[in-house]
Amino acid sequence: MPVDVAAEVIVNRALSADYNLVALAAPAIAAAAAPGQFVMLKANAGFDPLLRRPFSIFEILRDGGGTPSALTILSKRVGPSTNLLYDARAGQRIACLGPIGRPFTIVDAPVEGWMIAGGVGLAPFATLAESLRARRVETTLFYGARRAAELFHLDFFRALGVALVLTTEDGSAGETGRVVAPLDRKLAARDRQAPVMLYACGPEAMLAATARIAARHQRPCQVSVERVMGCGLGGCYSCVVPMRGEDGGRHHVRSCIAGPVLAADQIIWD
Amino acid sequence: MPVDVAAEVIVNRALSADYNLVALAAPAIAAAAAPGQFVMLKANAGFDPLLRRPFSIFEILRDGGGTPSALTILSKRVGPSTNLLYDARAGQRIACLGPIGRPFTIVDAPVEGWMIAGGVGLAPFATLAESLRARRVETTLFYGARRAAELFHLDFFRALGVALVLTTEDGSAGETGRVVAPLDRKLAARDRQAPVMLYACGPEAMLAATARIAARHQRPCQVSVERVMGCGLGGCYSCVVPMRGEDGGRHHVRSCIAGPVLAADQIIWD
Amino acid sequence: MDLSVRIGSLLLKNPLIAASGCFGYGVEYADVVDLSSLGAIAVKGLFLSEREGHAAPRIVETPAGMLNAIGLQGIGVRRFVSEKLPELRARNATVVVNVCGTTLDEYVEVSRILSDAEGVGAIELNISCPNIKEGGIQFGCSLNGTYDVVSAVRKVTRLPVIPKLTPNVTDVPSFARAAEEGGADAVSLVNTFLAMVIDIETRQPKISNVVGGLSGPAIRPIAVRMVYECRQTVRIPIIGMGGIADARDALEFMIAGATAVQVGTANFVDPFIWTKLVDGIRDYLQRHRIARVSDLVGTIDTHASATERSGV
Amino acid sequence: MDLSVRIGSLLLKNPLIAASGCFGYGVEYADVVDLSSLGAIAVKGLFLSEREGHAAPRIVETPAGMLNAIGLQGIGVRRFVSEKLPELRARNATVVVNVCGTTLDEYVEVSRILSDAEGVGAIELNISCPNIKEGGIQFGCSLNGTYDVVSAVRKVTRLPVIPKLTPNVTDVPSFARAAEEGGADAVSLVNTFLAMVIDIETRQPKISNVVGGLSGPAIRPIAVRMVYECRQTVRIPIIGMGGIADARDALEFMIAGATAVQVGTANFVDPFIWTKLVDGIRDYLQRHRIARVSDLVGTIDTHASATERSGV
Ligand SMILES: Cc1cc2nc3c(=O)[nH]c(=O)nc-3n(C[C@H](O)[C@H](O)[C@H](O)COP(=O)(O)OP(=O)(O)OC[C@H]3O[C@@H](n4cnc5c(N)ncnc54)[C@H](O)[C@@H]3O)c2cc1C
Ligand SMILES: Cc1cc2nc3c(=O)[nH]c(=O)nc-3n(C[C@H](O)[C@H](O)[C@H](O)COP(=O)(O)OP(=O)(O)OC[C@H]3O[C@@H](n4cnc5c(N)ncnc54)[C@H](O)[C@@H]3O)c2cc1C
Ligand SMILES: Cc1cc2nc3c(=O)[nH]c(=O)nc-3n(C[C@H](O)[C@H](O)[C@H](O)COP(=O)(O)O)c2cc1C
Ligand SMILES: Cc1cc2nc3c(=O)[nH]c(=O)nc-3n(C[C@H](O)[C@H](O)[C@H](O)COP(=O)(O)O)c2cc1C
Ligand code: FES
Ligand code: FES
Repeated sequence: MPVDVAAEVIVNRALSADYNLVALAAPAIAAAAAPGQFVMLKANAGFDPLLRRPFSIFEILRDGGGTPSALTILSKRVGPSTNLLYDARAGQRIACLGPIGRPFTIVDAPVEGWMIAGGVGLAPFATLAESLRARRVETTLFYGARRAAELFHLDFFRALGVALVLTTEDGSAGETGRVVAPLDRKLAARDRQAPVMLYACGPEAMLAATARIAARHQRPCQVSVERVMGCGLGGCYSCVVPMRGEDGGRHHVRSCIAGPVLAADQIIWD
Repeated sequence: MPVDVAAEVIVNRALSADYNLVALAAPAIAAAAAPGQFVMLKANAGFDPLLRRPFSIFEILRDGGGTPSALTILSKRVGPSTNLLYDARAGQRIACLGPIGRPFTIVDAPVEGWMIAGGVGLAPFATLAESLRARRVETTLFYGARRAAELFHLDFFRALGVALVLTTEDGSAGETGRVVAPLDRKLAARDRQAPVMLYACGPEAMLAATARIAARHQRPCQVSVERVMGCGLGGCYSCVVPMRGEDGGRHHVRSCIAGPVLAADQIIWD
Repeated sequence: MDLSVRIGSLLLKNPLIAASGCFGYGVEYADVVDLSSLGAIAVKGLFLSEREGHAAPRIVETPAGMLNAIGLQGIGVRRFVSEKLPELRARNATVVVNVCGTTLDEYVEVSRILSDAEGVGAIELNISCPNIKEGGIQFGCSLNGTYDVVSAVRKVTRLPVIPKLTPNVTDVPSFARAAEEGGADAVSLVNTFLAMVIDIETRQPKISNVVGGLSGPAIRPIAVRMVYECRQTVRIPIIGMGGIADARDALEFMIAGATAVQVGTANFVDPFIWTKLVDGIRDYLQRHRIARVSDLVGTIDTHASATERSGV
Repeated sequence: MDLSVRIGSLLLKNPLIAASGCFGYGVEYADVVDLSSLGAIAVKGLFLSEREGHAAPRIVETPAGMLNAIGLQGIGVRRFVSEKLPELRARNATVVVNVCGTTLDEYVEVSRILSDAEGVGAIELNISCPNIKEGGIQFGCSLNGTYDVVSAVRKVTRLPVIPKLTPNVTDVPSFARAAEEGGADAVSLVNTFLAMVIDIETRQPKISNVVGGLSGPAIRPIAVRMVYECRQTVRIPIIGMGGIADARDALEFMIAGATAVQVGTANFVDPFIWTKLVDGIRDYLQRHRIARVSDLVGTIDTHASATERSGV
């Protein structure tokens, strides 16, 4: 049951020329959120831009007593709304509707959790990693970015005990190239009997590649998809993903309510 | 020759719940401006709101050496653009196009200058008073507002040696009622031979009443009119005022380029 | 204060209707909105059978608006009746069903099925969707087509029949008249404006269907004009829409001549808009000492303007 | 890099034209813009004689747009020729004159006078102004009317004849075709959309003429669609406009099929827009390694979309 909060910006930190991390005082949403869920934000009054935009809940911040008090958003500038988020000032209010969407299904040990993140696709994995590690699940983060300076929050994951496999396109950190390459290798090297759940978030091409790799190695895979979303609540049918139904037919599924987390092997990647 | 400056807000001071005074770093415009001229401002990027808005140049600020460095705007909140001006922060940039328009014609002593201001219609009179006083013209400001708290900058005018005749609608300062009442009385009491130039700015009804009074007392009167202005440069024909032409006919005159200061007796007040 | 309005035999507790295609089947919003608090809910357009609609991307934002080409994805009228209507009924929602067809017979058949179902308040005939090639708009862009669909559906149902008109024609009032003559109880207007956005980097259209329908505040002044014109032309009630984003906008449509209004795009921006709209309308009526919201309908005063005009 | 484009016999140094009614007679802008740097200037609509137009208020802002009902105030063609044209000529401006009429004869007569004058580059026939009762739109809303005006003016002038089409019709391409058949050298589109805004407090229209024409970014997606449709229909050049606010928008119109573009409302917001537009177009052509801006015209790629569609 999503709520709409005129959330105060507690702090906004630029992480690079494109990325920023903004903390929003939205305790009700923070308390209810599960890993993989998202919020619909609008950082301006008026019509320019008009619609809200979807953002994964990156972290849940807690007060001294451990009660959720705020959430953070990891945002990458690509257009008007993310520009507004980048420039947001402390004290400003941002309309924040959430939590929304179907979260990740969390596994239990001895299943391992392997997270595959491309760029800003890191966003849903901070809370997922916390949940997995709270259950003592062995967790690995495959994380690819353009360059070393765009690999964020590594210490956070290290502190949780998450194994890191890093790649950059320019080779400035980790392996050079795409993040799916080491994923493929590690899956190939892994004992067939040792269970792994794959979680992926990132550009569509990366998700499709991950889905192919998962299928090849016969591993279950949950992907968090990104579609342009008009409403986030199932009202507009803008956010559909073509999926194979039980009847074998092609169906357009609303990723805001049936997702954003979907089973990779049911998506029709064309 | 107007220029467009992305003027930095130097300071923005709220004068009341509705009025604010914002200083803009626009030296080129400040240096060129004459009393009665205005600027077209846009305090936001993007389309909401879309168009610029006209504002009188209130004051010219000068640096230590006396060189014009900035101008101020006296703004009253009535809608989206004036709201943005009210909330403007120091450092922010506001698009400022100017100076624009036909200024007041300044008189010389022994002609007296009587300025009649209604509410935010005070705006063009700070610079006019300076110009008149610089020529040692005896100057009076008839200034009406809703209440005492909305009579601004009185000390400024007093320091210049401007005589003040104040009215408020609620009687909280000066005479109770409209500003045209004392104007009418003082004109009636004045020697026909002693020349006076009237300058008026304020709500349309006040301007029309002033024009009637001026005509009755056979005094010349310059009024600064307010029309919705699309462009400020004569391009759109939105800002017209019906005036009597030399042929006696009714003509629609663009108040942005033929005005905003117009001869009261040529305007058709209907 | 009386907020109720009447559309044919249907009494709405207030003039606010969720616009078709912008509120799913209503049930999606049951968590955030008390569905019975709305005047009515116009559910997503339904054909006889299921449709998957167009590929994504289906929407793109435009200045103060959005373009959509969903392609009328839907579960078909029968599944709607069996899977969605019971919950809507249980939640006391007043339901307007947006009926689509590729042929006249399909409109009639879908309407017939709905007439036999329990819990349908009215039929809105979508003869104006700009996003599908076959059917729909071909009726909505022809006066005879409009008349034919309306009168055919009229014959098979006692429910109020409300054709939804397209704005993509020269003379909307003539279509309102054709609808009235065909026996419509009301007309809805406007559907979206056919429009397109091109990505200049790829030189491809930004939505997969190439063209789509423009909605949102951008179109409001055009929609208000069309409601106003139709109000001068027909006697049946008009349900006005197009860019309503707050109570003032809703009131503007009513003053122009709309008996009720629909809100689509703004519901995406603020799904909690409904109570704000009701409160805003209440507040206005109170300030203006108007007892019934229906007293406001069509009360636009063009007299002062005309006088000024003649003065020139 | 070649920015020039050709409209009939008229060569423009770049595809950017100041839209009629949004740039006065050009001379008003001589202080802020080098008039010769524009592709052309379309001056405010001219009748045979002077007109005072409507009373104020004449404009009102709307979401991402504005409504205007100026009523074609103007000094008449003869005063234009004697008082304005010499300065425009002296400043090396390429001048397109927007010609109005209440009768066919008036269009012909105004065009004849302009053909005899020195310094007119083309005639844009305003058969689409939504803001005057008599004339204009009555031609622009009838295929025969469009054909008749164009062919009559065609007979009296060697100047390029460019009828300006209204968007307030069902099928703009058919009007483009009527214009082409009448002998037009190009068509301009779009003029403004008929629209209205009501002040809910007074219940009066916000502009004195009750209805007015909507322009600005709000209408851009509709205008782009119309240009695209007309490009599929006629062979003569199209001059596209409607809400262009930056170089990207201008390029979008060209990719949709416009050979040149006009900018109106955005010039109000930023009278210095012209160099920014030229620079933006140059930059784009460079990035995309396109040598001539005219190579971009109508290069929209709908293929990918169609493929996706057929996949559904
Ligand atoms: C469930 C979900 C979670 C997301 N989480 C994050 C996040 O944590 N951090 C983050 O930076 N971004 C996230 N995104 C993407 C984010 O929503 C878009 O970057 C944002 O909408 C862009 O808005 P804009 O106004 O800045 O740019 P726009 O001009 O709206 O868009 C710029 C470009 O991004 C594309 N785009 C717009 N909306 C989306 C969208 N919803 N999905 C994919 N592409 C889009 C457009 O087609 C365009 O090409 C998420 C998207 C979804 C669907
Ligand atoms: C030459 C000139 C000088 C001005 N100087 C000042 C000044 O120094 N300080 C100040 O506060 N205001 C001044 N104004 C008025 C100011 O331009 C308007 O208050 C402003 O445009 C309102 O913009 P908005 O977006 O806040 O409200 P909007 O929503 O645009 O307008 C709110 C209301 O004000 C009316 N309005 C809008 N524009 C104008 C206009 N140009 N003239 C008159 N009424 C208008 C509208 O019709 C509406 O009723 C001046 C106007 C002119 C023409
Ligand atoms: C995403 C979307 C889907 C729509 N689907 C339908 C539909 O199925 N049937 C219909 O009659 N109108 C449909 N419409 C049109 C709306 O009902 C409404 O007429 C239009 O959006 C204008 O109102 P608005 O500006 O408040 O959105 C749709 C509009 C949008 C934005
Ligand atoms: C204030 C104003 C006056 C206009 N006057 C005319 C005119 O005289 N003749 C004409 O053909 N079009 C006129 N137009 C229409 C514009 O030329 C143009 O077609 C329209 O505004 C769309 O372009 P834009 O969105 O860039 O403004 C006028 C538009 C505006 C805003
Ligand atoms: S975003 Fe509206 S249905 Fe998914
Ligand atoms: S404001 Fe445009 S002509 Fe005066």
